[in-house]
Amino acid sequence: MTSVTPTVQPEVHPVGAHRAEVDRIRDDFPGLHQQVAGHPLVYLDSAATALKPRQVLDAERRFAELRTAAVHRGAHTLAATATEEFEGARATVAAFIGAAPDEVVWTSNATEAINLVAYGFSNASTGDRLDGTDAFRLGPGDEIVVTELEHHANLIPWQELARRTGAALRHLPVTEDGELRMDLAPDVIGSRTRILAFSHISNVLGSVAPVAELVRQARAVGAVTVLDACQSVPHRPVDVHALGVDFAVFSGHKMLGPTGIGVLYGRRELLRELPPFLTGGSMISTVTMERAEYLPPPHRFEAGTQKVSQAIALAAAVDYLREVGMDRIGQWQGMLGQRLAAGLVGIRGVRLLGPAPGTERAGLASFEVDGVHAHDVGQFLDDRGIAVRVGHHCAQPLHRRLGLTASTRASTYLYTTAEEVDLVLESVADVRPFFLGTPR
Amino acid sequence: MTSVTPTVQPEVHPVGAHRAEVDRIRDDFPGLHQQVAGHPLVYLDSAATALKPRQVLDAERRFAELRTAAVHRGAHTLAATATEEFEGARATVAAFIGAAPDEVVWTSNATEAINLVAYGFSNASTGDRLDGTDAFRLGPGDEIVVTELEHHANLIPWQELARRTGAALRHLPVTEDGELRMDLAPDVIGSRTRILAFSHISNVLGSVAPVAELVRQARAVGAVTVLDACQSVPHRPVDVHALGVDFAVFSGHKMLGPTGIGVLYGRRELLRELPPFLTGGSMISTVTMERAEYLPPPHRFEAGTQKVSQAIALAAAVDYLREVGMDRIGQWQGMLGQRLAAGLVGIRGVRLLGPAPGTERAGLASFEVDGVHAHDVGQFLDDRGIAVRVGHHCAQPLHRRLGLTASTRASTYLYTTAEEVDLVLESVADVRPFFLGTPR
Amino acid sequence: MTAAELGALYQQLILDHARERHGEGLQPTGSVQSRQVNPLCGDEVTVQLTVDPATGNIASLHWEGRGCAISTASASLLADLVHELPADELTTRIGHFRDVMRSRGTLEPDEDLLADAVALQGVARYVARVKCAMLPWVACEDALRMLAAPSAPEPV
Amino acid sequence: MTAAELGALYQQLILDHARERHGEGLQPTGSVQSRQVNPLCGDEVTVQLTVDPATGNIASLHWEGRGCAISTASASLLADLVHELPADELTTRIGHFRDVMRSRGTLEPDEDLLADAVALQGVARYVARVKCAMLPWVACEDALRMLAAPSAPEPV
Ligand SMILES: Cc1ncc(COP(=O)(O)O)c(C=O)c1O
Ligand SMILES: Cc1ncc(COP(=O)(O)O)c(C=O)c1O
Ligand code: FES
Ligand code: FES
Repeated sequence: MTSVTPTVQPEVHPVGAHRAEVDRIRDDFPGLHQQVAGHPLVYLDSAATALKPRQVLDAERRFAELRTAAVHRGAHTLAATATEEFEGARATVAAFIGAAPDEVVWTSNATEAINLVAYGFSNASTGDRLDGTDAFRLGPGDEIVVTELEHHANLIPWQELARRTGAALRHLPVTEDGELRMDLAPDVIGSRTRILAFSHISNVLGSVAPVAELVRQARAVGAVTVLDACQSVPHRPVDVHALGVDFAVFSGHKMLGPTGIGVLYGRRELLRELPPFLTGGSMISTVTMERAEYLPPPHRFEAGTQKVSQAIALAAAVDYLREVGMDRIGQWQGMLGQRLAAGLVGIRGVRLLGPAPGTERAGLASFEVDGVHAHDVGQFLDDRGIAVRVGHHCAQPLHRRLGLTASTRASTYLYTTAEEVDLVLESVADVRPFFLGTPR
Repeated sequence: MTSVTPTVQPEVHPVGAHRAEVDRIRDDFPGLHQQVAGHPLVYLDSAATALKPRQVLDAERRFAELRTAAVHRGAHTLAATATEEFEGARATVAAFIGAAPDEVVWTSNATEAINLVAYGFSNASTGDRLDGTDAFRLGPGDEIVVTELEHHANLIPWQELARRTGAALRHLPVTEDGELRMDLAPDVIGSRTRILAFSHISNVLGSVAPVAELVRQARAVGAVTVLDACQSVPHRPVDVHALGVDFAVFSGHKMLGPTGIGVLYGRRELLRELPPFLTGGSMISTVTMERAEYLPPPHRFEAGTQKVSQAIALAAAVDYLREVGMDRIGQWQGMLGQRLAAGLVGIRGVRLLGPAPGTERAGLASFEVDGVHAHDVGQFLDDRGIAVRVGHHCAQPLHRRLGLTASTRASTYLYTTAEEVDLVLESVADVRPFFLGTPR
Repeated sequence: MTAAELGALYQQLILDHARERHGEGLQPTGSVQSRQVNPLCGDEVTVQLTVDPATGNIASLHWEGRGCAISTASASLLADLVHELPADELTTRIGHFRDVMRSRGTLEPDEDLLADAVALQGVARYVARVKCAMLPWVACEDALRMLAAPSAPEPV
Repeated sequence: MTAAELGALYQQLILDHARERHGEGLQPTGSVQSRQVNPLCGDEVTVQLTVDPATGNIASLHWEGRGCAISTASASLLADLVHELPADELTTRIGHFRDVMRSRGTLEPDEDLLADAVALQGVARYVARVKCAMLPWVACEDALRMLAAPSAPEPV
């Protein structure tokens, strides 16, 4: 595989030293030890959703078996225990991102968390709600700013908020290579900007946003910042207070946790002012037929029976990640990302998207194979047991900007080995020969 | 225990015949076989949340272990299999309630399902959305009608919808005994009524609404009906098409399924017209920076990574319930409800809420113990291993109407035995002697 | 919780105070009052303090409310405790009571400070009921704060 | 899927048609055309039919689009199939192709009806790719419907 030898050498990144630890980690993931198409599974789709370790599955099951009880609603022993464990899970997840427990709201995924903030703004802006919500009142003349590389989850809720309130949606463009046009930021972010929503790490490019600089510019104009941390919180240490963002969102299923749970972080002062989104039981203090009074955060935002066993399982996932160490996970994945990028640029007819090898990137890489549709690339790799993601990865505008409708993405996690990365590189090198009959 | 002997006799309801089957069922529920306060757990809080059988926990775990993959997003084998199982789960749940698969939308609980409908209405009524949504456009002069016995989940979202759109919220009152004032229905439901939202079965009283009559009146004035089926779908056969309602909601965790999943049923013609609620990935066809085009139902309403393993587990719960048979479950619980009601009215100083013994009621009963606060009643029962629910059960207006701030509720499920019912009756009879020193 | 423990929670003294309530009923002449709601159950209590004009000490505590045996007994026991205490001293004692309640049963109450209210110590092991016992004490603390200078109540 | 199966999906004939596409490029003179989008991937194809004025049969099929090897090969194979077929006959054959595609591999295609397009039979076992193969056929079916009387397209 001469054409795909990674330019990043084992000497520089000590593969061997980590290997024993990664093997130990892999033992914890039953999903890794299955066969696909007669091959051992090579799971390179962790940016879509991560595999789950035994420890998380055990915690979830133990809770679901024995602790079944509505939290915050029962006086009996089971309910009291469930409530304590549920709030304990909140504290665990809050500590993981450097937040206070009452700054953490459970949602069903990151998408819902962004919608919660967007609807909070529109609920402050429509109808007769009046008290304490000036910070969130939007109308014509106001502007919401996103970037051109956003996941649909961090774009469409803002389009809809703009539609509902009459505010305008603007965006910070990217170059045709996918780089944020930070030079244009001062033009786009201005005195009319009320919200600046952006991804910490692009799920397509693996590039990292200049959070400090964007937060600085948003603060300078008094805009609220919303960080899509879906691809950062699972993969590297993130401290929301240190970053200085107002809101941040991420999903449990991308960080070893179960589906059905996500997190909204909100800075305490802002969360206190944000009107409720979903309404119903357990988020109220007093209810008459005419009106309801709402609890303080976080409970104001958690209507109805909560994702209890999912919250417990997510806390177990966080415990697992902390035990391994987010610093190490971040380093390890940075190395895998470099290995991917370096390998891909060495393959004939392959276009690497996002940062060039050697430039900071997360543990993932997307690419185009000239003359072969991404779905065919994915099918070809699947035949070798390699699971990658193909399509627009919920980022159609970015793909359009890159001149593509679809790409192929390989993404890693703490259980990914360098050998697996090499295997996908090797296989990608075989794609054009197979479909186009070109030489390797 | 002379004072609490149920007036419903074993001859009438063949306790013995069912007992062997219930024992077999109980073996499937690990949660039943635990000790609380040194006593075997007597779980009489199933109306809040149900215990889960092995079969459901196994299905969820198997899926989470091996099938981890984002559905509707991946081309690889794991993703294709996950997608098939996920849509299979939808078909299973749809068939369970007599609906078509594309009439079933996953939500995180029943509360969110009601919010989805309410926000659908307001999204059709605010901003510049114009196409095809006349059916959902609300404004001043329009009326939303609920009943006075609703759970907060079926009240506050409508209050907020009224606030956002300028529509008025009205309600069908109940008598001081909690009976729906059907005599007033023709006054309350009229030509201005656009939405009629009501519970199938009251979670406090166990009474059953005259669905056919309410649907008839709503249809006569062209109002959309929303059925809160949280306490019916888990406990008796429900066919949404036969009932003729436009929307219906229920929660997985009350029917042997996991937390974190709920269901919205919507009549196909209406669901097609309803604007989206949560927006983001997987619910769109085409996205530009300016606007998005949305998929048809049900996917239009399922933004972001879905509650996949929860949907699989809920389908397993439905399989379990079907295997036992919803008819039998309904009969069995009706009998337990009667036994509870009859027993409670026989206890000195206890006021039974809702239908008198002999009148139709679900398998639950709420009551007041004269002179003893509900939380003290609950604590007393907990000391004997009996888990009941105390408080307003998310129905403050109903409690206010009944002259109470709180009550105690015992609720049963397919795993509840007549002996457990007798045990709670026995213990309730001891409450006033303990707290007030009164004779039994 | 075994039956023995139920007795530890609902000591006879608590059951007695829940039935025979001391200080129940507000006075037309009180100095300050504070109403507090228990968010867990919606129950509430209004506590009224009367200052002895001669000594500046707390002359009496009256209350009115709705709640469980724990919260009513707690109000009644508190009413017995306050008589002729200086405001500062009462504040200190409330602080001690809070510490005991939050200790999950690890902190022994000081009978010199709490008198009969030590009977409430069993509550500390029932996290869900701690707010019941605290409710009147929080209202009292808030009223004391008003005596010093009117300000916002602290959360229960 | 083993390597052997990958070959069953991407038969050499399919790879050839994906590269050397028959009928690609729309004509200025076509009789009717229909554009269809694959909702799973966003790819699309526009199919154009030309009617032979003498016989009333389908003279030719041209297409233009964007898609994977399966969908482009499928369009190319379909272009080879239509020549001088009566519209009814073509509709029947499309129906048979759909049945094969939906059969999950249980229905053998009839080579008399589908000619070289039988090479697509391997797709039937890949549920996620069935829409790829169907896409041009659905567009063709829709165009045929327009020939009869203009109406709304059926979903893929
Ligand atoms: C009648 C009724 N409606 C709505 C709900 C709300 O359900 P959930 O909390 O699962 O959203 C419940 C249960 O709590 C209920 O009993
Ligand atoms: C950057 C980014 N934002 C948002 C999301 C949406 O997350 P979810 O689908 O869990 O809501 C994802 C993942 O799909 C993502 O990668
Ligand atoms: S239960 Fe309300 S104060 Fe104790
Ligand atoms: S992947 Fe788009 S048509 Fe095949």
